[in-house]
Amino acid sequence: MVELTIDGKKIQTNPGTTVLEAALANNIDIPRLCHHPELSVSGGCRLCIVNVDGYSNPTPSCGLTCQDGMAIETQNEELLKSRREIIDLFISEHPLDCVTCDKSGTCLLQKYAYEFDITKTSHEFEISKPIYQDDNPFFIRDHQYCILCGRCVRVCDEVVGAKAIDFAGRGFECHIATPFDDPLKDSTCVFCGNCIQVCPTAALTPVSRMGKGREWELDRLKTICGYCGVGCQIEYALKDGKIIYAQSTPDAPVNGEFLCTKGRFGWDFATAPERLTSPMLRRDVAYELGLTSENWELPQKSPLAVRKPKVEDSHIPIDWDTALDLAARKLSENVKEYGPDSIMGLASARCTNEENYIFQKFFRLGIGTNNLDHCARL
Amino acid sequence: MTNSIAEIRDTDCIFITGSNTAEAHPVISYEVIRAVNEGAHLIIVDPRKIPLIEHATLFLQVKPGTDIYVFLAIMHTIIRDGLADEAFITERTEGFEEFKATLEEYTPERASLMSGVSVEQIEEAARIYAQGKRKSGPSIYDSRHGHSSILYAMGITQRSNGTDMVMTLANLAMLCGQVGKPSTGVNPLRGQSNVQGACDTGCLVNVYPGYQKVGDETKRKTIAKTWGVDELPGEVGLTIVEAMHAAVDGDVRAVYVMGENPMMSDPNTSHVEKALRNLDFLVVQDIFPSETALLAHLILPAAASLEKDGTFTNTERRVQLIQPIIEAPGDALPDWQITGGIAARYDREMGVERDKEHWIFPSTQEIFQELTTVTPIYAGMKHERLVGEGLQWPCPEPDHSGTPILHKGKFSRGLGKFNPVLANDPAEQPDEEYPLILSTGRVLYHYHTGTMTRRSGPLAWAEPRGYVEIHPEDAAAVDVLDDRAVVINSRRGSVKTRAKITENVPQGTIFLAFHWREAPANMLTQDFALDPVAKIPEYKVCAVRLENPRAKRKKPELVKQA
Amino acid sequence: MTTKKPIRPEEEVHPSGDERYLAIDRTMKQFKYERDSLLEVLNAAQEVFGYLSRDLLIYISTQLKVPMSQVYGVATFYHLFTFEPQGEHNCIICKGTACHVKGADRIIEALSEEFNINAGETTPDGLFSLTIARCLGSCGLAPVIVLDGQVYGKETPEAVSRRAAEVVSRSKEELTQTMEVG
Amino acid sequence: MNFNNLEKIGQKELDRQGKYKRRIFCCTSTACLSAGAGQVHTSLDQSVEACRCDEHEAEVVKTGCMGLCSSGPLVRVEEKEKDPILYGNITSELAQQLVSRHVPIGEIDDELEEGDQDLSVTPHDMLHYRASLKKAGKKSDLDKNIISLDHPFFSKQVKVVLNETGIVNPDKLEDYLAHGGYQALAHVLENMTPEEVCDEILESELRGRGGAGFPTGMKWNFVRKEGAEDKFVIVNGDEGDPGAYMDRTVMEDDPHRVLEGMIICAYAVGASAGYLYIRGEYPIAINRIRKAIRDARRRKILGKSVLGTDFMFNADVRIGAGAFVCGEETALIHSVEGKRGMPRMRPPYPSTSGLWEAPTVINNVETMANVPSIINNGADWYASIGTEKSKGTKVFALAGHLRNTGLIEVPMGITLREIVYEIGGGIPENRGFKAAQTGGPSGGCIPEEYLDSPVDYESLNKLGSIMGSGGLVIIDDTTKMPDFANYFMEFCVDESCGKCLPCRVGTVQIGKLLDKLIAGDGSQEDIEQLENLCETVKTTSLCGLGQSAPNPVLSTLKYFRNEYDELVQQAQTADSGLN
Repeated sequence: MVELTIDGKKIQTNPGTTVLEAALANNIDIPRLCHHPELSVSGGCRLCIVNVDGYSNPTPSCGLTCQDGMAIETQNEELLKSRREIIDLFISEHPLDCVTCDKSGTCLLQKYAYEFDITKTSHEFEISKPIYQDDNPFFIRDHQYCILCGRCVRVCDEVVGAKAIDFAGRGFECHIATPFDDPLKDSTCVFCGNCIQVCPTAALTPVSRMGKGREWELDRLKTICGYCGVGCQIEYALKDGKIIYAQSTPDAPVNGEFLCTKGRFGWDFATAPERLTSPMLRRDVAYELGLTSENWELPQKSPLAVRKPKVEDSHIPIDWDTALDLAARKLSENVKEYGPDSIMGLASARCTNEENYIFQKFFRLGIGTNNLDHCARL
Repeated sequence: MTNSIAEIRDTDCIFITGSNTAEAHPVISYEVIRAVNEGAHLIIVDPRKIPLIEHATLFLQVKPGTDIYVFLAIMHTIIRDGLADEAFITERTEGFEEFKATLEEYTPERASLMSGVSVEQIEEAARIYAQGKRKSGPSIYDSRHGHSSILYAMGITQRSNGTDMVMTLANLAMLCGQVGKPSTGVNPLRGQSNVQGACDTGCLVNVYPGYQKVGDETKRKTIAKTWGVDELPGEVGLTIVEAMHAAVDGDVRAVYVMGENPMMSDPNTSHVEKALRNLDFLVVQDIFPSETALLAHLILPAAASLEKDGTFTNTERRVQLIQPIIEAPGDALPDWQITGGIAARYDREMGVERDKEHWIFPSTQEIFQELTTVTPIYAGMKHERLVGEGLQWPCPEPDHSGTPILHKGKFSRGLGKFNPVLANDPAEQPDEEYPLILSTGRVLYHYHTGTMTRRSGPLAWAEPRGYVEIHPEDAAAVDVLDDRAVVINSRRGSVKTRAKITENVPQGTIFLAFHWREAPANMLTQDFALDPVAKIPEYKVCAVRLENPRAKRKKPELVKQA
Repeated sequence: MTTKKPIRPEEEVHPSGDERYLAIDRTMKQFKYERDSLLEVLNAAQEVFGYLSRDLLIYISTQLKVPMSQVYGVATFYHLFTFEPQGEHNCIICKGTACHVKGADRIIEALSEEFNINAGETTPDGLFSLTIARCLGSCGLAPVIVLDGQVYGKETPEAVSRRAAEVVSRSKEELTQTMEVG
Repeated sequence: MNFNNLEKIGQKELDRQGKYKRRIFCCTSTACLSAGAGQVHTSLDQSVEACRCDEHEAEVVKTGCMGLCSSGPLVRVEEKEKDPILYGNITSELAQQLVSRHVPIGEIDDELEEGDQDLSVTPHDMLHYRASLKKAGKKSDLDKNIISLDHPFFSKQVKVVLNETGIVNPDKLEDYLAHGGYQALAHVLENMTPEEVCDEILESELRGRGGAGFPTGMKWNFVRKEGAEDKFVIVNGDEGDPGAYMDRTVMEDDPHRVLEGMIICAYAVGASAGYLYIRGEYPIAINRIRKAIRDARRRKILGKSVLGTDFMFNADVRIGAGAFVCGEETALIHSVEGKRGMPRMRPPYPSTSGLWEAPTVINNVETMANVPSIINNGADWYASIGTEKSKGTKVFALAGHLRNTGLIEVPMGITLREIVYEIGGGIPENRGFKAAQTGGPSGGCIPEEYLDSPVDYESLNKLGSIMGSGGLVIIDDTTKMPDFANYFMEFCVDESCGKCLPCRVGTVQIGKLLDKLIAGDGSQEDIEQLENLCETVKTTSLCGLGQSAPNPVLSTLKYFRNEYDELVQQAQTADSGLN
């Protein structure tokens, strides 16, 4: 255990903890932009500077390891003035068009500008990197909002391992770039969107979200991803019952702040026009049952060989009662004639435990067979 | 998984085999990458140059189907060099001597010959894994004997000897005492959101919920009693591949499919189609008119997971709550309501008198309640307890906090048993007529049979069409050009797709994902040799031949001349 | 008796057939293809090719197994690397403190005017590049310029313009002559 | 210990040199080369050859910098039992005159035959040469090229680091050995423990010559005490300050001295490998250091067994590619690792986690070059030079509006006035002194009233400047200080790495304010904002570059505020005039 004082408060913490972590754990908030708890330390934004007894200059708390007897001051006139000046410099190259910005409400720079009561820069406004890249349907990159905190570069390198982007150029011309500033698709980018997740400003924005609603108008609901078996928790932001974008939240038990491309961007299938919206009966069965007057025969050609098969061509919509009755009747007829083992049930690795439970119970208790499987092996 | 995903980050040595983690389980690969960045060793055994090898310290590129020799040789080396965890073997396991004897013949030299991996690499892998060595930085565990974890997936199991493969990895972990502790274990990465849960709830031919064997009369009787009957079927049923054979033979006559697409996911598609067409009644319950649904007599519209509540169990046995985010379209209903409705009506048809509550539940909460009464590993759970972080089974009591690590201190069966395994070669070997090996699997942007992901705008943009990965030499042999059409033939059928010429696959092997309905990989795969225990088809190895469609007309002449 | 000559394995030439790649290969070999030799390899490449082309950077990235993004990031960080071919003639103006106080800016202005380009640019005909150096370390001779490798000290704007115009016009003449002959 | 062999080699070389009646040293450092020293050297060589006198009458020697760069090319003639004579502004023509003045012409005209193998010129040329030599001897006007060595430019200097520059041939290890080279290393390996070496350096109170002035011995001790398996030594030769070329000169003219210091350092801290990071703009330095490393390897001064002991050390060159920020040690480490030269937060300091996260000593070239002399003469000797807190000497690149410019080495504590008016010979063209700029873009301008301040770390800091790596530019009263400050700010804008905000954006905004003031659009508020902004950038920047970037502005604001005020007044007058 290491003991130090932060703002006069005696604090005990584990060795190796940074001053910022120790302060946050003790409800002492320190402004910060480039720091992210899941990523390595950068120390570039200079906002989290604190005074340390015995140090001549203020030091960023994000990279400062707690040491026994350290005395830290996180708030004073000088520090506030410096932080204010830093935010002032940040917005000297960052448009303050918060009124139309999608990120407004969750933008960290906006938050600090508000907290320091800065309405406009006292410097000459000049955008250092007026680059706008909308080369893919996942997210756009609007560099004029980029504050070069480098979180995206670090997440891409340290967590995702794709290393698709890095800092390019230097000084005022420094910007985040793919090789040769090419479209993302030509880089090693895997479109996981974790860079959007960690981006504190509107520099990275999901395409699906653009112009679709203000942050405070959105409903937020969490569920578990329906794709692979990792079981990531995803938070969906909705407006008027429609998903606007997906992200994860630090409290997600398995995935923390990170997701993959399918989880983050692959939710739009749910509203695809091909979704089944009513029970459908094959036309030949419907004819047999007198539900349609046209006779029809199942084509010999495999459905796989048809380029864009339409279910309406082979099936007609019916109501639920008819459908469920028919299913029950057909299954019972078979059981009566050929016994329960003439029936096979395929449960689903994509349905819930409750659904699979009911399904297997139906087969075992209702029908009386163990011909019951799902694609665990496939 | 015997251990939890969060533990991967602290692992000293990660051993991945048969898993393209970065594409099939990206979020787990993040943990692996973070461990490697902290100084962990990463050993990968795979026929393909998967993306994760960029981060690996050792990449053992095996010829398809020969990895078993490498695993056995690794264990041979471990015993030979005295790296085995003797104390663990004595205290916690049985059957070691017998097992040890079988390893005698599997020398690294033999494995090298079979697999094409160098002896040095095999021995190096053995040393690193056994001792849980690190590349750099301190271990949070024992600095002399670090913790090693095995991650694997379908590359190991979708084989005619899949069970052997899994047992081999279990033997390896026990041999080194790398099990029952944090950041160790044998960890299968499961492919679908609730594949673990579907197994847990008993949707398998041989077990009732909670892995209670169908042949275990006591347990079966207990369940029967809970369900209000005297007896339940006690014979092992037919697995899906077996059922398809039975359907062709006319023994299986009706199939009820809930949210599956065997027309794309099952081996030997032509045979599957024949089976499905032969049925008296096929009912498919799904969210999209899948290829299987198009053959069905009746299609029932289901709600997607985004539209309903309930629980999913993930690969680390964590049971988590899901909740509806959006409304289901049209008349679509959650599957539990549809199945319940059919079941209730079925009882009526059969003249069975039963309480309606057997099938018609007011909410998923009540279903879960009942589920826990017959599933001992879930016994202590309730929806309310799952809010937030969920619980990892076994969770037998209402105040039990779940089990992040299995086999801690004691194996579930008591002593861990070493199961001697002999190397078996894949059932279908390449020959003159079909000289190449086809391996199937997944790509990053798509999921399973593609019904969902191929209807997602961004994902379809990123990977719009199917392709087969071919080694440049193999492509040159039949004059196939990059990004041009190629036909793949096997004894079961043929598929036309686009060639992607890459050295990511070894010479002699081609790779085709099974997401593409226009190029269905399972047209080619074989369904005659299943794993004798798990009945898994051998998706990872089948013999194929490439053909250049442009040369089709000329080819016979050339052959004659030759 | 004939003595057997040791057979030296043929060095593999880059697919483009450009033998200059061999020089880069040699540098990489010298550093055992270590990733951290990136800067050295880029220096060597710049020396051999005069500038870093896209293909060249991709080649170095694959050979050294350094992510392309990082290669690009490093190459754009250091001022000595250029991504465009340099002009046939190159004039480097020292802008060190000593040269600055002795009027280097006026020389730059004069040349910019003469050739209608900014510092760091090359004329459209590819004949002349104007480069700025931070300090050539010949402060005793300030202001200093380097024209085609030749150092000139204690220079005046007029003299430099004249000298530069001379070499460029000579090249232009040669060019027209060859065109006439051709 | 096979140092005895080396001593023998040195002695042999000394004997060889002793045979010559006179030796003609031609400076071939960058400054003289740019003034035409290349041709001068060829001319000297050919002329001596053309004399056809006895072999031991004269030897032409290529050397490094002789200091007075403004009078280059420089040639020094050393004749036995005579005072050396230094000539300045030599041309190839004057070189002929010089040779005919000092070297007797042999009487062997007739023997010149076709195909004489020993000659590097054709007999025809040779005859031509001899003829012109004889003619030249008659009308020698060389006297005006003689530079008095009693000149304060030389007499005020104290040579430690530059002890052999201009004397030894930098390409010849033998010459360095003849001048006592590698004796310090031998002594250290034979008689001292690593701890003793560190203590010796600590006692000498040598401080880092890269600018910050951290005690070198302390730095070494930090690394020595680290228990790591791998440790590294980096010599920083990335001299980025415009107007500074001390390190280049030392590397070019006495590469073995740098190498010797580096090896001693490696022994003292327990490092087994090291890198010399040299600016890409210094091709001659790179080549000479590379040659020095090759020669040292051949003589087993580097390698698995240094001088036959079981101490192992290898050195290699890394070339920078034009980034001033790489002078910062963590940025330098990144650059050596082949990455973008962006600094990182400290701690951890390189002494605990440096190159490839191993403990690393980073010292600048001049610091390392001091080490052999300290070992040879003892810490007490070194500590006797200089002031209380700043010991030893400092090399400066003296430039700007002065009569004599060039490379000088002066004891710490010398006053600026002595440097400007005695060594530098005062301001030419009857102009007045305005300021002395030290420390380049990180330093500040010192006005006339402080000319009598001693030059050492503390007093320069007190004046708002820094010692820096040794650029010393004198400006006369024609220079406008806001312009001058702006020049440095432009430099910093260009060289900012872009990692931390204050430096990336702050320097740009400082530049904008300066532009505005200089253009006559400024107000008093702008000056205040300028001051504020400078303070912010100074206190909040990540690395030394940003922290010191405002110094030129702050120091000019402090001492030449009136010039800024004038700009504002002019602006106001212009405004009212318009209205």
